[in-house]
Amino acid sequence: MKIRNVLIVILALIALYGIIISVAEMPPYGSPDNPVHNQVSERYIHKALEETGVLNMVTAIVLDYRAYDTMFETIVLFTAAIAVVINLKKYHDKSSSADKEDSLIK
Amino acid sequence: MKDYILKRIVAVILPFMCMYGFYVILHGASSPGGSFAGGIIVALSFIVFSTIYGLDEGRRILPESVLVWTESFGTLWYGLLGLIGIFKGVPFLANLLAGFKPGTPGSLFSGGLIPLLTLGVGIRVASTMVTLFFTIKEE
Amino acid sequence: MTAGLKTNLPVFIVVIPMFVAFMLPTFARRIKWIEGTVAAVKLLGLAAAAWLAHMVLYEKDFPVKYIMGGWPAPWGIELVIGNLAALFILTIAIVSLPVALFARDNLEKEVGPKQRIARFYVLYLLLIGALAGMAITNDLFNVFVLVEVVTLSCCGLVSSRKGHGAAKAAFNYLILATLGSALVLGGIGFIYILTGHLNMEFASAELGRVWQSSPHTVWMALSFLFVGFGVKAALFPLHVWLPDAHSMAPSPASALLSGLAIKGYIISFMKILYVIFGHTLMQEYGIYRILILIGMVAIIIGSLSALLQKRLKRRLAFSTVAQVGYLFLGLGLANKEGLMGTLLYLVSHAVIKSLLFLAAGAVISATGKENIRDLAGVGRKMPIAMGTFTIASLSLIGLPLLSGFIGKWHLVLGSLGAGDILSVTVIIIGSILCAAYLLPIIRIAYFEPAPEADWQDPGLPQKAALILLAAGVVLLGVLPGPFIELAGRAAAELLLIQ
Amino acid sequence: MKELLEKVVINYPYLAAGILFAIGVLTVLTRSNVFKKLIGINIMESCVFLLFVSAGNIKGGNVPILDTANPKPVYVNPLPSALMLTGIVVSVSVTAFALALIIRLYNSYGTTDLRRIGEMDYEVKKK
Repeated sequence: MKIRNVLIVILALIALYGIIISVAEMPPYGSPDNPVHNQVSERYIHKALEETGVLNMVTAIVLDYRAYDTMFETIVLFTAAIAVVINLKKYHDKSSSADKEDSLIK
Repeated sequence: MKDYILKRIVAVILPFMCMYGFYVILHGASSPGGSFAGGIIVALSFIVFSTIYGLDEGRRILPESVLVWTESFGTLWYGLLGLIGIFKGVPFLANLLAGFKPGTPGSLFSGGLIPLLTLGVGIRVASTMVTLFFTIKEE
Repeated sequence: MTAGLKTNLPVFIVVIPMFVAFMLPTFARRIKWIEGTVAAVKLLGLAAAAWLAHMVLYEKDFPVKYIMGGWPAPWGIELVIGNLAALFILTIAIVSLPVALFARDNLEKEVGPKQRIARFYVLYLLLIGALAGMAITNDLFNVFVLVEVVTLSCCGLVSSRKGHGAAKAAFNYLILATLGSALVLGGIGFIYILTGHLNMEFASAELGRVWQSSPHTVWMALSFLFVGFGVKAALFPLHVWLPDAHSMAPSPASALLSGLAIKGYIISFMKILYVIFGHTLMQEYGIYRILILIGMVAIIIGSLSALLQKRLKRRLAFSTVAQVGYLFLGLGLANKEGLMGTLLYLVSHAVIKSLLFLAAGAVISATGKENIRDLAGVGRKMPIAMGTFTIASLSLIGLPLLSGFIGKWHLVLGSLGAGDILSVTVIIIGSILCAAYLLPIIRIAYFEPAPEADWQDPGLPQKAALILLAAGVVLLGVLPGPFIELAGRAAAELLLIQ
Repeated sequence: MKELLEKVVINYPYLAAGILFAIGVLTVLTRSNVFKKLIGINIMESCVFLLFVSAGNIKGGNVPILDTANPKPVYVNPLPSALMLTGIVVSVSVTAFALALIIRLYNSYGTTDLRRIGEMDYEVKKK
């Protein structure tokens, strides 16, 4: 167990070294010339009102430009709800809850 | 819980909390917030209610069948609104392209499809959160 | 109307199973209706997938781009329906229909009362829809969201089994898979920060320009995505969750997880590697060698650990680890034959492994025995279950005229083309080891005296499911024409060969 | 070296995200308590959100809500914020599901320590 932990820590240190090196190479934080601020975000900022009719650009992206993603977001939530119900819900007969039958604690 | 003061305070606050949640949901188009945040606030009002008044009371206010229906149809609503685009001959989930009116910017029903989508997602998030809370609390 | 159906077919393939899934908990009161609906949806899906594949194969204007919501590429989400997508959607449809048939009688034993069975079907439909979505999407963030839908529904399917083992397996699976998705999202974040695009083609074009100024960040993004998808696809050192999860899940769910879910991740990873990073970058970073090396180690170690397992489903689960090694090996060969081999092996392994898991599930639920040693004489008492199991085993080993052979043959051709004799040897050793861990099961089942127990073949739907899948295995081996065509074109597309 | 450090200091949000991410991974991999694992997962996901959101920032930028009366000169990039809304929902769903599984584990094993659970399973298998 100890050796495994030491290995994991060494791996994490290597990963940290990689992270530092790559952080140094990233575009500078907060600069308006970053590749992130390209024609994509320009259109979201300047045309959102004209093309979708809402003032909040984040809403325009979430519910219009990338509405397909939001559909899957609600589906993720739905999946989680179904999975929780399948695990915990007790139905009318007592024995049917997921693992009352062979619980290891009596 | 027997706490009288808590129950009274909650009884006064809760309607406003719920209303505030719907306010946030509906004003997602023009102010910060939106469907998810507002849905969580609406859900929180019910969660607070059933924490103070007990789970059975909460179940009485929001029966399981209502939760299951809103949960399923909140998501289905989104998809059906998307299908409008297909019926109009434009791609899935098209908004202004499908002939919806943009409305006045900043007003409640601006942005064509967006308020409808927000309402669906908000109700759906609220019901899911309440379902999660009830199911986990029951255990 | 037909034209509308035709242009929107890719959306329908993703969305219709999900719509039905939303309606199941409210509308369906009786389990028979649910089963009927699910089977109908799957039949419809098979028809749609066949139509799509036919269109892709014989019509000129494919691959086609579907612009979601009317927002063109860098702003909105774009779906690409090409050869790769058609191939994978066809595979999903072929595998999922028999699984739905098989689940009919099986679930009551393994999952419990009817409300839970209804939820099981909901998760099943969500999984199918999300996998189809993963095959056709061309947007990085959409890949992440779909990966999450697949992960959560897979964990839900694993945890739906009764008993305490399932919860533990599902928890371990969930934690590791979420670690994987956080890594995937991190990798996507690095790519987004460097390029400012989420669309795969735009990101690729931009990445080709900027990578020289920040090589380490690109390397970081690549390794995040590699480890993330590696965890999810159970690549060798990261496969620790797989044996528990796949052997603890209900049998239909094991078939889906082993047959389809892992393949979905591999398809996504393949698209990210070849479409975004592209040949030059991958060669520059030496990814090919890493892929080949890990693939070979996975084949050997996975097969050896499968050899050591005493329980039937665990042995099959470890076999999946070995087969994932073949798929990654083919990804690393970087020539047309190798990629074709990966794609064909992916299809045939999906069919074979789901057949193996379903047959094993039928045997286990009839006999109540999980150890391989206790299966003496099953072959004579349950001819159909064990017969189909035999066909699948022979195909997985790679006998000619069965589907596994074609994939392995192309993999061997690809390794020869890449001048890599070592991987040819490993592929052959893998086949021998595969025979070593599968043939003893068949020997015990057929040639050892049967005890005086009353074991019956499963009911008609389950038999039909097994026979359908076995027919699929044989057909893929005898008449692989359209599949080879699709895989060949997809490989050429990924490698940008005109 | 000095140059590297200067660049790293300019990019401090990314560095914070990276370090916290490593801490999250360590928590997940080394702790055997299920809650600690879950917390580690949440830390990791939050770090990725931090990475994205700080990528969209512009110094002196405004909230991306259009003000028609007096338009602001610079708005921050709205895309990462929109993406992370989806990411947060995903993280919430994963947490909820994991909590449900923890309840189930606790009901059948009586403990929340994965090592102890493994030992119990081993004992059952031996019997």
